[in-house]
Amino acid sequence: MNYPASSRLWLWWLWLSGLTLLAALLAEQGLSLGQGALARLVLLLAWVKGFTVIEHYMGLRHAPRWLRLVVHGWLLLVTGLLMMSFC
Amino acid sequence: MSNATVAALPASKATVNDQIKYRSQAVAKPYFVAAIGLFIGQILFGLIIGLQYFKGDFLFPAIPFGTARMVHTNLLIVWLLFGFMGAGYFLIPEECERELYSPKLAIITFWVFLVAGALTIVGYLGLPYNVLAHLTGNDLLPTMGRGYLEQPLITKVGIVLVALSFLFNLSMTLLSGRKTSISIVMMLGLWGLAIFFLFSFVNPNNLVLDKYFWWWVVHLWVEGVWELIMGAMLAFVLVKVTGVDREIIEKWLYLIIAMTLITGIIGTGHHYFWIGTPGYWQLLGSVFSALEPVPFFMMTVFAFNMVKRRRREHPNQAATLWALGTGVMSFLGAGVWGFLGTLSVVNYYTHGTQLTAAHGHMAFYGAYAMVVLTMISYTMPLLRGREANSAAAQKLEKTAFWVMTLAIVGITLSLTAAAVTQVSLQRLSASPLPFMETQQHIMPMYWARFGFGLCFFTGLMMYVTSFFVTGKRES
Amino acid sequence: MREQSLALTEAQPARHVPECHVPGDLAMWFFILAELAVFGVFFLVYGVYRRQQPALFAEGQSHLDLLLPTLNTLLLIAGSACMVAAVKRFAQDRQRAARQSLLLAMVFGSGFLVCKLYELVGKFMAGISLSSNDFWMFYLSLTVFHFLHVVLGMVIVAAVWWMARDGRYGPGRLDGVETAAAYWHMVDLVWLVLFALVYVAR
Amino acid sequence: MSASFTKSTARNIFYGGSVFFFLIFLGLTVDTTMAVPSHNAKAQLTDAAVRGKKIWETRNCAGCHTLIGEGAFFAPELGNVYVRRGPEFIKGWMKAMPTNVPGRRQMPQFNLNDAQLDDLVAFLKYSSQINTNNWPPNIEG
Repeated sequence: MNYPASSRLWLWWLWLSGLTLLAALLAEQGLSLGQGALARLVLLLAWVKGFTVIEHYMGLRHAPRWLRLVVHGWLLLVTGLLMMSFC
Repeated sequence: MSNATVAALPASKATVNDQIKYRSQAVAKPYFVAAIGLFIGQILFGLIIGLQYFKGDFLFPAIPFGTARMVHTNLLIVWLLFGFMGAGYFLIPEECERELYSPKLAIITFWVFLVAGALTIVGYLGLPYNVLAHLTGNDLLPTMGRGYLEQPLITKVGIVLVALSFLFNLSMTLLSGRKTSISIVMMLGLWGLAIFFLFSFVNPNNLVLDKYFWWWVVHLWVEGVWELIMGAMLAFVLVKVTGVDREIIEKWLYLIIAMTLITGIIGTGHHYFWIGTPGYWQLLGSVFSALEPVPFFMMTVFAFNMVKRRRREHPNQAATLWALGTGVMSFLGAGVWGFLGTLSVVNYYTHGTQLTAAHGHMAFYGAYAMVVLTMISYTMPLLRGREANSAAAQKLEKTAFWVMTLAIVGITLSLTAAAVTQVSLQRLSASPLPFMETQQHIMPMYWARFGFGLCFFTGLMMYVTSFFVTGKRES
Repeated sequence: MREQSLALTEAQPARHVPECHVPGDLAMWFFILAELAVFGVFFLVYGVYRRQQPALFAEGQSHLDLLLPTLNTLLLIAGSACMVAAVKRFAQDRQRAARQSLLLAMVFGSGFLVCKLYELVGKFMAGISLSSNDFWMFYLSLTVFHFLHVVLGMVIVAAVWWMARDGRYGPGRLDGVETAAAYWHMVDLVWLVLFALVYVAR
Repeated sequence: MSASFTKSTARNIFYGGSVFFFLIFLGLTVDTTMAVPSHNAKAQLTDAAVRGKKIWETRNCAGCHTLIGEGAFFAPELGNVYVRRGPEFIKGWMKAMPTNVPGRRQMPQFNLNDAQLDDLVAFLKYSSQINTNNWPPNIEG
């Protein structure tokens, strides 16, 4: 399998950390947002981060389709249904 | 005792059995014979209580329902234990590639267990239960009167001693022999069985804790360590009849039993919803037990896959059929019917109804009765000196398989219909009916269940007959 | 499936064209999928309960501090990055650097455990238990269950680190490391959802 | 597709997973054992109730009845019978058995004396006080 260049690896790390801080900041200051809106936004961010972890950390972008489908399906199902529960 | 030893070991006979690799494996034979005998007894008492469900005064007061039920369930446990022990005595020497540590001890253990079991049943039937309790030292350490664990104290101690002798014998064999994954999993399961049985001696006055630890025997047996025994037995037979590489079968065995314990251990929580335990068990029990069907499903897929990829055509086709049947029926009985009532929101209405009986019948038959019959089907011809039974005998055995299996499906469906009626009239209705009145509405389902019970008994008789059918084996 | 058992006996040749590859051992992936299923059901049941009692859950969440869990998220992400680096370095046969990455991953993991333990002890001192109310039941069962998974992940990484002493892992011999890494990433992935759901989504 | 699936990994997952989940189960058991008294603060486990539990067990009551939903499904739930019927009814019932109505389910006569009947009633009172998280759904059990 191909391994990402070091710089790419650290870029993904920065991206994930940045999104985490963004979510925390939103939660601290986002009281002006609508009731469920913040929750849905944060869960969306969780999905983006999860997507990154699955593709680039777990390395599933080179994996057989059934495995990718199952793991991505899991993340999409869980975050999606939870976002709906905040509507 | 020496007579028994001679009878069980074919070495003393004129011809030496060349179908079994190690002479001491022959000790399995009396265990299997006893298992089938007790199985017949279990079904007879099952018919009695099935009849009492709609003809309430049948055999009263000679054999009240509670007594007959106790005999029915205890015989079930004991014949399965005989089956497991026979399987252990056959499987471990073969896997370890050496003779059993002590065949003589195995025969002594057999007679002790059989006599103790028979005396216990005689005690159940011949004495009032409280007199039996008094005579057998229940006042010293009260352990009796709880489902499946009704045995007198001395019988319980006897079971522990028999188990220790059995485990000692097999462990000594394993320690100095070849260690395969199948034999190690089998031994883990059998040791677990003995260890968790020790909780049958735990009976706190506090009813909640009593019930809590009662499940450590019952649940951690049937949804825990017994599944290791079942997996090992199934894997052993599949290695033999399919000729598939042992490495492949063993890794799937590990994976399946891993899934079993991962879901099943905390899955015990599905019994802790309403018995006075904290509410969080509703969450934990539901989440984990909801996944308990997964390993059963894997086992079905596994069994069919191995048979599909077989590298030889084993002449014992009946054993293959039993192995596949175990996969399917354990998935249906333990997996699907178990799931029906496992979520706490559903269980709130189904707890303590006929749904539990429906699940129990199919799961016990599909998982444990069938796996023991699989093992018997594979080993008995070998123990009797032939690779497989004659075509005629196998044909009858396969017919018996279908009759018994379809009968159990019928029993399960009847009881499920009974459960639906019971839940709707007694639990869900805006003006709930009392228990006995509800029962009146379920009578047709009990009739049907008894009818299927008779079918099952017919199938069992065909099964027993198949052992006596001779005929030429097809080449 | 039959090819799989062959694959483990031969060293895999270096490939330049990306092709289908399961990172780590398939047995571990079955385990990971089972774990994801358990956590997934947990999260969804949380969603149902929260929807029924929004005020109770909001009240409980208001007692949760955001600083430590955010730091914990960063620690887990950093640990995951170290695991990726470790696999990559083993693939390049840079043994020393690879083992250092594993060690660093464990340092980050320990950091997570310390912070988490501090948070949990605080909750226990405040008299919160599984039986307090539905929110705390979910909070404790989810976070403690996940905490134990981090512990298990650390044990697995430590085992890999220990076995890597004599150069067991290297180019074409990556299964063990990839298996451990896959488990670690799963623990990370679950935490990302847990963090968003329990701590942030109010 | 390239993938490895080794017996040793499967074995390690079996051992590791089993130990891991069993330890969690032990932890939960400790928590439950400690929480049971406060969860069931209303349940009075008197000496009479303890004696009554022995009578319940040695007459194999669970061979026909359920107690908080566990036992046999041949005869009514008794976990809440103290609330449903009251103490005098229970004692009268025990003395009147069997009914000998043809075709109907029969309960044996256990010949309990008055003290034993009181103990049994105390046990059934205790069982009705257990905090079952609102099970059963209605008084009929």
